[in-house]
Amino acid sequence: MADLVVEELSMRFGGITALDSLSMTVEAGQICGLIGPNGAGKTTLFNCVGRVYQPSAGSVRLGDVDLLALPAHRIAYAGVARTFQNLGLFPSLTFLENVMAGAYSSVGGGFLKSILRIGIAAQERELEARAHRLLEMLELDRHAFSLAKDQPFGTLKRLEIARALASGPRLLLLDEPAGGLTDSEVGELSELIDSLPERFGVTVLLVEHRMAMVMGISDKIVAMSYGRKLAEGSPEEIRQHPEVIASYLGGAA
Amino acid sequence: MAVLPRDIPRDTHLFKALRLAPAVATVVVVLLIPYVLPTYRISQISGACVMALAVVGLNLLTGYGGQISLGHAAFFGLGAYTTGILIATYDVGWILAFGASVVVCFVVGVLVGMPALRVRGMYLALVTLALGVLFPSLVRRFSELTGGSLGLMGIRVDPPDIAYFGGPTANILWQYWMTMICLGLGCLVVWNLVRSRTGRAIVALRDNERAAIIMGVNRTLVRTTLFGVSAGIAGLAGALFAVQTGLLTPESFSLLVTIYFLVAMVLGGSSTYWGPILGGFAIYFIPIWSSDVTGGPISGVLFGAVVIALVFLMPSGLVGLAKSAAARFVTFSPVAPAPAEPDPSGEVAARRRELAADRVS
Amino acid sequence: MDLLIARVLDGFNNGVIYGFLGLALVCVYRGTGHLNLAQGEMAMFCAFLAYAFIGAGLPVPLAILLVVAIGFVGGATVERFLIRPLGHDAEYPILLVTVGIFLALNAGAGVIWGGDPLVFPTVVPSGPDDYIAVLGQRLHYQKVVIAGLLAACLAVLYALFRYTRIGLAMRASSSNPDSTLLLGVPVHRINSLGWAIAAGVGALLGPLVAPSTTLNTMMMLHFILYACAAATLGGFDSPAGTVFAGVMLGVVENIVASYVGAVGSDLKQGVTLLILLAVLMIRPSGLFGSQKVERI
Amino acid sequence: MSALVLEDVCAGYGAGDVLGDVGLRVDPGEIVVILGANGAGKTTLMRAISGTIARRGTVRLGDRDLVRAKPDQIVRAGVVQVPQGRGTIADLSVEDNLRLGAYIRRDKEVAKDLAHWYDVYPRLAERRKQKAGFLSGGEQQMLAIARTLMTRPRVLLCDEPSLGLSPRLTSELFASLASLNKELDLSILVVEQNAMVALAIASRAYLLEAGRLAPSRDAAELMSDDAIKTAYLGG
Amino acid sequence: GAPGGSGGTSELSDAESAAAKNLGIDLDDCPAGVTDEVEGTVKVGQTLPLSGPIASALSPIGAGVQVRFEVANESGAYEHDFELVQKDDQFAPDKALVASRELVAKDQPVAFTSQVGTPQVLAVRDVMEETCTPLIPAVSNGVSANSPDSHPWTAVVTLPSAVDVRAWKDHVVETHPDGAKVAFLYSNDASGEDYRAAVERELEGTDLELVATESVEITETAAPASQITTLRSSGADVMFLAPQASQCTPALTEMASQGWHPDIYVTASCPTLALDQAGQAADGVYYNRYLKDPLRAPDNNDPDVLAWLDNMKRYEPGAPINQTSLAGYVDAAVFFAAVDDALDSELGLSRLGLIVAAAHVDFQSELMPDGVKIQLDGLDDQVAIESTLMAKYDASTKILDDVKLYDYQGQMTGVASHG
Ligand SMILES: Nc1ncnc2c1ncn2[C@@H]1O[C@H](COP(=O)(O)OP(=O)(O)OP(=O)(O)O)[C@@H](O)[C@H]1O
Ligand SMILES: Nc1ncnc2c1ncn2[C@@H]1O[C@H](COP(=O)(O)OP(=O)(O)OP(=O)(O)O)[C@@H](O)[C@H]1O
Ligand SMILES: [Mg+2]
Ligand SMILES: [Mg+2]
Repeated sequence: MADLVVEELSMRFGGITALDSLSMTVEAGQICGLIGPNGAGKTTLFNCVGRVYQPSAGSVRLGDVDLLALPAHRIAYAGVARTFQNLGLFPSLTFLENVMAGAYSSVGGGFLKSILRIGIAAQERELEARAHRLLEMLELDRHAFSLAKDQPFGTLKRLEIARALASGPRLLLLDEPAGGLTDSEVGELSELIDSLPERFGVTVLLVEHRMAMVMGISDKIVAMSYGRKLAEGSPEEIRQHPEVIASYLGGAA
Repeated sequence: MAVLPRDIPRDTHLFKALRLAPAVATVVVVLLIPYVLPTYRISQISGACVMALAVVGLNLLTGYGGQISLGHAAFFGLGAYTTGILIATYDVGWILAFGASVVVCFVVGVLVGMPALRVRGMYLALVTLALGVLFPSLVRRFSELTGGSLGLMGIRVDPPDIAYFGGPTANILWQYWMTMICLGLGCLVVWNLVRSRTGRAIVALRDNERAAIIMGVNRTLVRTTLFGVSAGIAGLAGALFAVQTGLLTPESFSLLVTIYFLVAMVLGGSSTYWGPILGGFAIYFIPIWSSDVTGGPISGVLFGAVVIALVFLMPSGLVGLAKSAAARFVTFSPVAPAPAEPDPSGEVAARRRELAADRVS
Repeated sequence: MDLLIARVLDGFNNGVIYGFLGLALVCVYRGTGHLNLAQGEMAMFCAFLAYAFIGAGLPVPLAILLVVAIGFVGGATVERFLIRPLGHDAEYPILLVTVGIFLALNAGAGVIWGGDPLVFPTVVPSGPDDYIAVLGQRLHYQKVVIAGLLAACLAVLYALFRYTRIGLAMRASSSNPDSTLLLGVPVHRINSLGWAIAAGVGALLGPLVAPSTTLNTMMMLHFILYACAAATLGGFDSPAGTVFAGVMLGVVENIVASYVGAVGSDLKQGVTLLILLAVLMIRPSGLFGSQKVERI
Repeated sequence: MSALVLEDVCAGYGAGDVLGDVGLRVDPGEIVVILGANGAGKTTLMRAISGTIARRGTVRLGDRDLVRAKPDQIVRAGVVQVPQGRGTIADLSVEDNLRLGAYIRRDKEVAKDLAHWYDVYPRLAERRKQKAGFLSGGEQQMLAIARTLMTRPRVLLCDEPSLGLSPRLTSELFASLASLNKELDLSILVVEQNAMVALAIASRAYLLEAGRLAPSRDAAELMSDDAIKTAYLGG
Repeated sequence: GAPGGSGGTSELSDAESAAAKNLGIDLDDCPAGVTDEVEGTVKVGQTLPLSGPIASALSPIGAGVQVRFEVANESGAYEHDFELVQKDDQFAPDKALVASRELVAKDQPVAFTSQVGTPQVLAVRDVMEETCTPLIPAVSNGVSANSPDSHPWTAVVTLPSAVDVRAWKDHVVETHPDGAKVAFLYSNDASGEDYRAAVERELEGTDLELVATESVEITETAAPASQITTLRSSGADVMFLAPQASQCTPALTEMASQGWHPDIYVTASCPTLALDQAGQAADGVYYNRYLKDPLRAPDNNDPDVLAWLDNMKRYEPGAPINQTSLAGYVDAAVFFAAVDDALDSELGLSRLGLIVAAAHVDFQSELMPDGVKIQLDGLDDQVAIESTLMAKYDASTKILDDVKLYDYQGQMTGVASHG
């Protein structure tokens, strides 16, 4: 069953066409790798799905929810969570609080409830415990009370993953999660991401330039170039695809 | 011999006790003040607390929310005039009048918060500044209601008829308690808010608006409500001011007052719990102290110099200073989380879906 | 008709001052992204200094030149010792320091020169008959001089920002000081320069307006508000935009206040507020300002 | 041409040192790699050299002691860093970013260099009028590298230059670093997670662990060291 | 241990009860000791702006008051020592209130003196009532602060705006027998409001027509060009000017530079210095004097002014010599007039004695022009200064030439007071 369905999605910025009638689907519980040369439009796709940008045309559906019909702050409630290519953390919150903030959409309580503190304590305790577990899972527990700044890039990227998972998402968009990690650390992270669909029941859309990771864990890969879909298929097929090799992999693969 | 700094794990009773200590100490001091201090000190403390309360409100918006407001004197004034008019002209009871101040300021705050959705940083500061500058002129313009330049007089709240408020200092004591209750309430509102889901949303919006929205934060709602709550608290402070002074003139709500609020917030330590209170006291007592010391216009120079010096000595405010001093004696280490239970995330996802069903569709 | 022209002219004269001081704010903002609330008081203090020099026998233009130089050095000094040590990101502390400078200069001038307003001489003859007749109205020489100097300052600053590498470096260091430093740009010196120019512009303005406001410690309080408004409207980093906005504010508020009975002089500032609000709602970063780039 | 030498350098961010007694040498015309785990202090080391954090010890370029020099003086001395995570100047156009790279230069060849870098990264040429902040991650990385090279450094410090670049561009980048190194005798100190590509063009490498730098080893030898392979090269 | 209710009622003499009753004071509401004669040092409190933007302009008042106290102490005329305790009020009512409370609690002053500023007077006068401490004098030219009926412990002494304006009107009526068009510029604050009310009241029923009214915001520092343009275009031939002190010169010069020369009447709140500064633009303006002017002839050769100057130099060498410091001196002199009268009365130098004396003060300061006097008579005559000397400014000589003494003795109660 297709979980994420992107159809004919186009996005233009002035004269630049970042997405050009892109269509793709991701099955529930799959890990889909998204690759393509720099500026191909991968992050733009994330931004359209995440409602940061209003696409010029096309549709994006998650299950039977039309994501483009929702305002940006409703996306999380529909089950979308993401990480950012160049970090989108809350630097004056601690690691723990960042993860708890990530769970914003999974609990209730507005101004009044917060001010009066009705039924908050238990909820907060539970949230905190959950956040601790996520930090532990990403080996960030010793940073729980540090501020989410002044830390190495790789550490912060992992924190983003923990934060994204905190809302219990249905679709997880990971934008270059392996930035700042050594090859062996990439291996560990790959294993972790690989386990996510099973442990959390999420569908993962993964943008990454580290081929070891993408090829290793993707159930399928979509290759893009200039906002269009270049190829789609299993890692093996993509690795052999001549256009992908020419425009993206170069001699490296 | 204990080695400094001493480490205290976060799950111990000692840690919890230390966390509570300032609050407990404050309660004790508040209770003791009427018995140990001369009356004029009590009324000074009430005055400083009014300042502190307004700064608590400003800190919520500017410290935690990151939206700089140079117009808080206007909310302060609006609250003061609402209470003043209700009490002096319409003879309304103080609780009702205070409530009205909060509500009026909340509503106006929400309205003023609307531009804040589009306009940011320096630009927002200037919009609010304009409001602050305009407020005294508006008071003068609506002089039938407000008494205009000549002032609004006769704002009096008599203490309840109980033995405690029997002596000649009844009024001052009564004002003291009124102030303490309001300040306590104001702090409680802010503290509860900040420690909650909404509080994290407020700070998240400040730190990274885009990311916060993606986490599900409704920017419009949070920003405008935040403006409203902050204005409401400033309005409550204004209401107290009206009762304490007994007289309102538009000059009392000039731009200088906003600047004092801002100075107090930063001096105390912005986006901290205790900062606004310490800062409010500092900004109230420094001019008194500096004019006592120098007894002349030079005290203004001294005041300016003290402000600059304090910024340099305590870049993160009084609270920051206290924290780093304390860090030389104790540190708090994280504790291992409770042993991992079966992964609840499936459950979380299910609940989120419930919420989504409520809210999305 | 005559009255209308007179009112436009009144507004214009004020607007020139708003734009002038706004220009100084822009110089600081452009390189550092900070708002110098003490800008007006620095100008006021320089005017007092000029007064002292004139009292000591210096000719007026020379005294003004001297305080411009002093302002220039003073601005750089303030940046060096009171702003720079706080670090670049210390937005609130820096705002506070400018407040401190504001308070200290305001009170300090009062202590040194007393509270009575003083008479400040004009650079050009300024008797009731020293004016150019413009459309039947009197445009006094001093006002012409102020407007002329404003135009000159604007031209110089525009050229500096637009065509020199210093201008580029200024924009870069307000956008991302760390990266700019890594390219060998002495960011601190660039910031100092911004402060210095700003204070110099202010020091020029102070002695020019002092004859009409009389020289007193409060003389700039009112203008700084309008200068902020002008800079905001103009987009905060645009010198020409700021001057344009300043003049426009001056004229529009005066016309509205004079012809709309419900507004009157007491709510004149309200007009400014409304214009500010209206413009910002449509263009959140002013008429000529560029939106901060944010991408994720 | 002279060598960049670090001796007993300690550096950190106020509370305690992150780097302890680091000694390092980059000879003229040499490419040296630094390997280390996430959080080992690689970025800190780069910052210590470029002077953007407090440091102690000896930092020398030839005979010139740079330890007390300001960051902009260090750039003028020829040691220039590409910051990690882009660090483009978002509000300036692509072209202005590049021009700013030539801020310290007085020569007449700026336009020529500009054309050269547009040639190397055509993507940037297409976007030259665009605000740099709107570029994609990889495009910003290209811009950061090109901009830094616009300063015409003598010693180039690269902090994970391949971050966010496509595999093809990554290999091209290293190829071009190698040729710059050859043609201009440019010394390069590079921190790189993509260790294989980096080691392939380097002569020596240092391992950084928890702020301590081990003595350097031959690049080729490292590539075949099994322990190293498992730790840094992903087995 | 604050003092309880009076309880000393039994000891009240008839004279005391009667005097209090005349002023509407209920001694039963007062703390004990209100009728006790003071022994030893007499502490007197004052709050005034020592910091804030107004401080440098108004703090000379404090110096003047201080000097008058020194003079009294040196004179040897009193058995008592008089001690002045000053406290900053930042020119804000709330601060004045708290400062006066602090003074009351710490120093227990017998009286307060020379409180400037209408809002500040309004704020502190309740403290005076609560503690039965006389405030002699309160300096406020507005109507609202002068209400001895409800606030008997506060004695207001200054030239009320109502008197200022009435003299203007009378003079215009005399010089324009066929009527005139009047334009009016005032500051948008308490003082300006008082002037506005007075102008509207005084012009009613005369041949004078108020053709245009404009206000200046007190924060405004630019010359009020647009206001003057409007006023000028009204075709008025008389101009009443009552802006805040800092706008006096700019308003005058602006009128001149627009080439508009009506008959100009300038508020007594403008310092005469402003006229000098306006120079030619102030030539021929009318100005009401109720104090001598240390800055110009002939007063600057007046022996009394010279004596005052000596005292200033002796006791407060750094203090500015101007109308403000002179006013402070005269304010304090009013206090000492009350002291003298109290000592002579059967009530003696007690709080009650002081306020009773102040409420019936009849005093002519040597620093006031001849014919201007300070007179109060309990609730019957509530306005202290009801006479003023109109003068005309000559820019070439910088002299204020006397025009006429206007004396409204006994006519202003209810007009310039709230009674
Ligand atoms: N807000 C914007 N304004 C203008 N152009 C934009 C904007 N966002 C993206 N672009 C352009 O759209 C193109 C696609 O960018 P995008 O960030 O999606 O690329 P990407 O595939 O994520 O590349 P990378 O791998 O380098 O991150 C780029 O050329 C970029 O310059
Ligand atoms: N700005 C800072 N302030 C304080 N501490 C910092 C700061 N930046 C880094 N650190 C600390 O310095 C240590 C080393 O960090 P550094 O960024 O140098 O690591 P790195 O090796 O570059 O990691 P990565 O490969 O992830 O970029 C970390 O433990 C971090 O906590
Ligand atoms: Mg991308
Ligand atoms: Mg790093």
